[in-house]
Amino acid sequence: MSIFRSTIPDVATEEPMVQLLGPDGTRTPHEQLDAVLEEADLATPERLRGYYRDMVMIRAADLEATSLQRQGQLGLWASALGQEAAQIGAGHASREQDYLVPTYREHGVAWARGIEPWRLLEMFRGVSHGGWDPNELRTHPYMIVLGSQAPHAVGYAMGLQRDGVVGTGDAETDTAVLALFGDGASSEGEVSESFTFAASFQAPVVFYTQNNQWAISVPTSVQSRVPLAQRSRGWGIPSVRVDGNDVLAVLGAVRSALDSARAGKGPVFVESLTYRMAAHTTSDDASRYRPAAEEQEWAERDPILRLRRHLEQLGEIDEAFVARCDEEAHDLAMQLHHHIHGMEDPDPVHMFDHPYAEPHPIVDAEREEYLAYVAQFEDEEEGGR
Amino acid sequence: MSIFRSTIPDVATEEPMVQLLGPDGTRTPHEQLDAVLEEADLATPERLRGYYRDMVMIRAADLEATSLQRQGQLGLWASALGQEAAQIGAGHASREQDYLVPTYREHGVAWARGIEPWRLLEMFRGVSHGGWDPNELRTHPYMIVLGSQAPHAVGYAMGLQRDGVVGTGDAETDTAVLALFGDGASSEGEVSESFTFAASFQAPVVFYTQNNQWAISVPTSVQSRVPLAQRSRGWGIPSVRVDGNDVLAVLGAVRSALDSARAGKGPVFVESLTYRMAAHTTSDDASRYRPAAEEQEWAERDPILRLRRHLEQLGEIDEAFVARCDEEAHDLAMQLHHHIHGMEDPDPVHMFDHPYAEPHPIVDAEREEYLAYVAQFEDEEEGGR
Amino acid sequence: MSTSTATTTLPIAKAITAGLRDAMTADDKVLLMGEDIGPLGGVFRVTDGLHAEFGSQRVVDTPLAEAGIVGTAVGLAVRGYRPVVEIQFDGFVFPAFNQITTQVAKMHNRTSGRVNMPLVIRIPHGGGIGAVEHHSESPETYFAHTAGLRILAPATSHDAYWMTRQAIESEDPVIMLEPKRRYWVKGDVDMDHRPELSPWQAAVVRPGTDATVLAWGPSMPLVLESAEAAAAEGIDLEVIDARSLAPVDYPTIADSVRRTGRLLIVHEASVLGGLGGEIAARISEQCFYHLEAPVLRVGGYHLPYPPARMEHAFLPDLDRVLDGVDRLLEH
Amino acid sequence: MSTSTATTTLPIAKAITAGLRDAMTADDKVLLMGEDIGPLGGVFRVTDGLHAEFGSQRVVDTPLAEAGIVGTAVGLAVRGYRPVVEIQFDGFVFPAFNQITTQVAKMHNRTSGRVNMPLVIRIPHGGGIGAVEHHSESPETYFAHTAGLRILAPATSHDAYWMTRQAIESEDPVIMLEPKRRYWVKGDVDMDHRPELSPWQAAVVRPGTDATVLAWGPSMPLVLESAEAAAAEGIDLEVIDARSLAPVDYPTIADSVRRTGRLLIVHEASVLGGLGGEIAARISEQCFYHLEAPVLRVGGYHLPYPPARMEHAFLPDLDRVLDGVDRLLEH
Ligand SMILES: Cc1ncc(C[n+]2csc(CCOP(=O)(O)OP(=O)(O)O)c2C)c(N)n1
Ligand SMILES: Cc1ncc(C[n+]2csc(CCOP(=O)(O)OP(=O)(O)O)c2C)c(N)n1
Ligand SMILES: [Mg+2]
Ligand SMILES: [Mg+2]
Repeated sequence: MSIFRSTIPDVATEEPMVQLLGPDGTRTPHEQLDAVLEEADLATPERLRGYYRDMVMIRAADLEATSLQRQGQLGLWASALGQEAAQIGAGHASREQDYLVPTYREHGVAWARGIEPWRLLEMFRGVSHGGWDPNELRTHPYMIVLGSQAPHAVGYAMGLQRDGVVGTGDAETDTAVLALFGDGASSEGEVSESFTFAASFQAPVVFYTQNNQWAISVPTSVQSRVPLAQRSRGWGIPSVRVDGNDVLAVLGAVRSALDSARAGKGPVFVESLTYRMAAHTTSDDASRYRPAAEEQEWAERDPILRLRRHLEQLGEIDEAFVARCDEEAHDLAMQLHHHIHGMEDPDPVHMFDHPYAEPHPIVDAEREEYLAYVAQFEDEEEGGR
Repeated sequence: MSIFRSTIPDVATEEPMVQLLGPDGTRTPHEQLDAVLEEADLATPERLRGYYRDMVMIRAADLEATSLQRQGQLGLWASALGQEAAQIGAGHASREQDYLVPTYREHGVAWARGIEPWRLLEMFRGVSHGGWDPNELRTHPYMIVLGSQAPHAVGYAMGLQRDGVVGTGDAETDTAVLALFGDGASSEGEVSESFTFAASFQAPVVFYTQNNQWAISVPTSVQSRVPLAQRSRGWGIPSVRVDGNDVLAVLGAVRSALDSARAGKGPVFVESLTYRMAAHTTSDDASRYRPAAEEQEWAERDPILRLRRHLEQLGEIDEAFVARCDEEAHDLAMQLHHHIHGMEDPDPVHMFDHPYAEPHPIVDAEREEYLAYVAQFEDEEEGGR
Repeated sequence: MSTSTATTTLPIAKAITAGLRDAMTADDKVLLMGEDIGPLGGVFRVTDGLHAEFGSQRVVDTPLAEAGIVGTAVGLAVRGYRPVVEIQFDGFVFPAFNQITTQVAKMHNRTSGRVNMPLVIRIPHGGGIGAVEHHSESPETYFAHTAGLRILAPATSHDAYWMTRQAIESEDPVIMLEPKRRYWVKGDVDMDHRPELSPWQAAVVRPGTDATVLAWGPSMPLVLESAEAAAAEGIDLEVIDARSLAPVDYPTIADSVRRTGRLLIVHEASVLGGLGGEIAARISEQCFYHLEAPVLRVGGYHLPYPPARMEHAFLPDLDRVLDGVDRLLEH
Repeated sequence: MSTSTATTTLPIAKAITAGLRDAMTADDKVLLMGEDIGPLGGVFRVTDGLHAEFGSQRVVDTPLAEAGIVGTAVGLAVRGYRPVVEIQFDGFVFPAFNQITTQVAKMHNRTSGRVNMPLVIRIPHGGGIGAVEHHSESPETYFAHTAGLRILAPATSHDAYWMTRQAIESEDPVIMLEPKRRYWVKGDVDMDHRPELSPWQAAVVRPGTDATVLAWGPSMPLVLESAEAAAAEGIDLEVIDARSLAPVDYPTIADSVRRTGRLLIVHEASVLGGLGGEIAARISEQCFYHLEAPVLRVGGYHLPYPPARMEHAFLPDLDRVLDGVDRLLEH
């Protein structure tokens, strides 16, 4: 026997996964999470239908975005297909006062936070670098430099501590941060440093990884040989792995984690096992690195299908509702389509609007220079014709 | 009960510590480590006396360096007082073919690797940024940007894998890397990324932290709320905490870890609990942040004293030997003193010697410019007087 | 209790301490973060006493990780705080470079102006203190090129106090380059009267007619001394303290150069690709018909900062500055 | 099997692939590391096929951590390997900035020349591809100021092939800035004959008499096109491809400017603090008595790189280059 200890006698490659809904929709009871869901009224049939509708809507928006990209309306699209439960669940698990810190593929989270999908598309169209007011919608901008947002989340949580809105016992007051990042991003040093800071200051932050099995072409096994959920335990940050295609497990676990953080018990880490059903982005060709069989396998675990089956088992869904959802989703897609097609390109002079909050002579001068330069052509045009 | 799991049921603040020599020198048997030490002949009375001598020597050199700094001969000195067992043990645990990657306070490790102490002092005097050939002495230069050396260690270990000198079963061939860093440095993202790479590639590297309780004025508890030894387990890297003031525990654990790495079993992490008896450096004033009582407490765990007591209990040391060691140590200190006092400042033109390995026109031109500029004054001096 | 009293004499380090203390007193959203800034008061003692005065929620000894320090400060700023971060030495800012470049500098722009980044990154900067590797760097060029950042480089106690206050008040992120080898040089500070000169303006600190010498931060005493030495030889130098390195105050510099016809720029950073190059390029353009000599530069060589026993030859000194002036006047 | 055959036509991306393949065949110490460079062949397919050909010990898909990638490459270099690292996009080099600046650049010097750093960092660089944030950066200035680094910026397939080989053969660390928006532009490559021109030299790619235009990498086709347009108006421009950005080949540039009396520098990076400033400063000094106009620059504004639908206004284009030429000739 070796003197060197691992998480569990010898390297732990097994990690239990919390699941409330089986692939066929069957509900498994779960003592702690059922209590959490019940207390927060998060699993009523009406709610469940709501989640179903949300997932259908966001999937339709996502598919429409892909087709808008094909039409040249977007420069790129990063599809979240297959991650709807992982995202809608996490989004709804947060309370309004919580602050969410997403990466760039959190369309379901954004939807649950009330961010209109076209605001996401703006970024991929290339008219803006981030389309909403983070403080108004309590959602950080989409972040592209992987891992960079994680310390922001911890810092925001440290601000909450200083504001006295942690551990007061008042549900409307107590606030936490949900920090999202992918399995690939988990390797960035800044994510590890975030664990260090969060643990050290016992900041009210929940780290949430959607382990969708891939970081572009690289499987999660390259980032970690053991289940990612274990990563944070080296900092004494408790963690759990949940089935990310099971909206109830996600909801329960993330809500429970946020409750714990809000109560002042420090950070928690949740790994959500899911699957990126589409290619990495519209620029990617997943067939170059992953077998169709794997995609097939996960198609059968489709999170929307699963919730629908569950609702069917409960007798809480009918054809009419399903059809209405599909219709609304279609309408949403059409709206998106028209909104984006009708979107005019911004006047480039706006690039000079916000590099600084306060006046800056170089920027001002360059702006003038730019305007004078552009005016030349207008003069020419007027003069010439 | 929470669904969130930690290393050990709930956050693990307890971690066993491997100890072979008690503070009073009493030997505790240890099944695995005794076997390791015996197989490698590392704990014979002669060897033990050797470690004792090494520790006495390096402490004397260290104290002399501090006084050289006070005399203005060194710009700074970072004393390793109190960490002699943690360093001499780790240094001797390595085999000649192993590659050591130190930080900037590894004087005992350097001694064990055969690096003359004056080469270390050169750096603190300000005549060189690193005084030896890393490949010749199989020891990386001292590194000051905390944590930056850790990925180098992993990369070197990846090179060993490619060279086929890992897991061959031949003791003279199989090679590993020992990567050293402090408790403070463990927070740097680059150290975490090193864990990720080492685990992913199962590189033959042993991470070795001397947790000397402080990072300048910041206690280890700010870097980690749980025992640091647990950090690596989140990557599935097995680890152990040893008593760093117990040269035998260090030797046994590090040798065992290196053996495991050399055998191709992947990385291991060893936390060595010790104490920085002096201030952080000669520029630091430890009384501003730590109580004298703590220093007292650790003085009683002095690693040199402990080994001497053990040798006394074995009846393997006598006054004559002790006196001879002291004398040799005194001689070493005197040599150092004279060597450093006699050291001439380098001609600054040497700063142009090695910025690039290949010719560089800007550097060449600036060198010429510099020489012409300096020549001006020589001309003036000649002309003027 | 505020330290603000009428004009007083303080070393630069203590003027910064006073600036921090007064800013913290004036606005309870101001907080300090960094390595060893708490009970120790920082390795240069700039935060000395503040931990005792304001407690560990406002003077935060962080884990040892620069990206984490700057990154959490970004989050705190989003939440409405005004974090002042200390990087222990110039050479240790690089682990935070991603946060500074892709996050701190861009967050306001990314959010179309909806989120401000009133964040200050204090960096003891420059060489000449006989230190070991990485403790004597001059990284201003990297930040000056990065849109979204501002840089202040105080050279006097008075500027040190007020720039600390003004950097903290700025809604934009500010890198404060503190002249570490001048930390203990004393000077007058008037804490009661806000300076009329904006922190973003350069100051003509010595009027002259024969040539303009521009410098900042740690090099200011040197160029002033050089001007005295030149005066003894009958050369009348105008000396400008750039004060702000981002943005650089070009009107003030150009105005001077139009009068003197000559410009020498002095900084510790490597000349090659250093900030002096940009200034030389702009002034050469703006003053093309006034320049009687090319803009010259005296600074570090294109080498890693050398070991301490050679640094005197790497750094600009009196003779090298005067040599530069001579070359300038030869034209 | 080597791809080396006589002159052939290849897009720039494939010329680099061929360069990598031939370097790997010639020296088994050469290995590639990066994100998605294995089975996927890199997001730009530059390493396409190499994983299949050389296996996962020599074409290594790493964990997603840039500091780790560059840092482990340093260790491999110490052990005698010649790692070629791919940074997926220019905007993602910053997490590795500490390793590049304090380690890669300084290791040879730190060890008094005892350890070489034959390490290549490949970065697809520049804008104009309609990408989202962080995918269009021009970070050359940061590296050009950092002593210990070299930078190559090929603009043609031939240079792409040979510079890849020569960067790998260099005993110093080389940053390879690959003109990403020109990756699929084809050009002739002669893989059989080593070019006579050193990679560290600039090339006069179009002789002319009225003014010199200097550019590199992705801007080369633009300035050549501009020269054609100017020729139509009777203006004869000399065009120089800088090729090496560290060191810049000043003799070639100065020689040209002494002949034409005018210099325009074009790059995508922000003009403010960009590499063009250093070049302008040096040429203004070296050619002071030959310049008939100040050195002018056309490049990015002092802004974070804008969203894709505005980038055409941020980037130099034909009209802005010609406008620069006009301003140059007005003097
Ligand atoms: C610092 C950094 N390096 C590289 C990239 C390029 N990149 C974009 S997404 C991606 C993979 C991310 O994988 P993961 O974190 O698992 O998220 P997922 O795409 O699966 O949602 C990479 C390498 C980046 N955006 N940022
Ligand atoms: C990246 C970086 N940040 C900050 C420093 C300044 N610094 C030097 S030593 C030190 C404390 C290191 O503590 P630890 O790692 O525990 O090692 P010890 O000094 O105790 O041996 C600090 C903050 C540095 N050298 N590098
Ligand atoms: Mg992923
Ligand atoms: Mg320590």
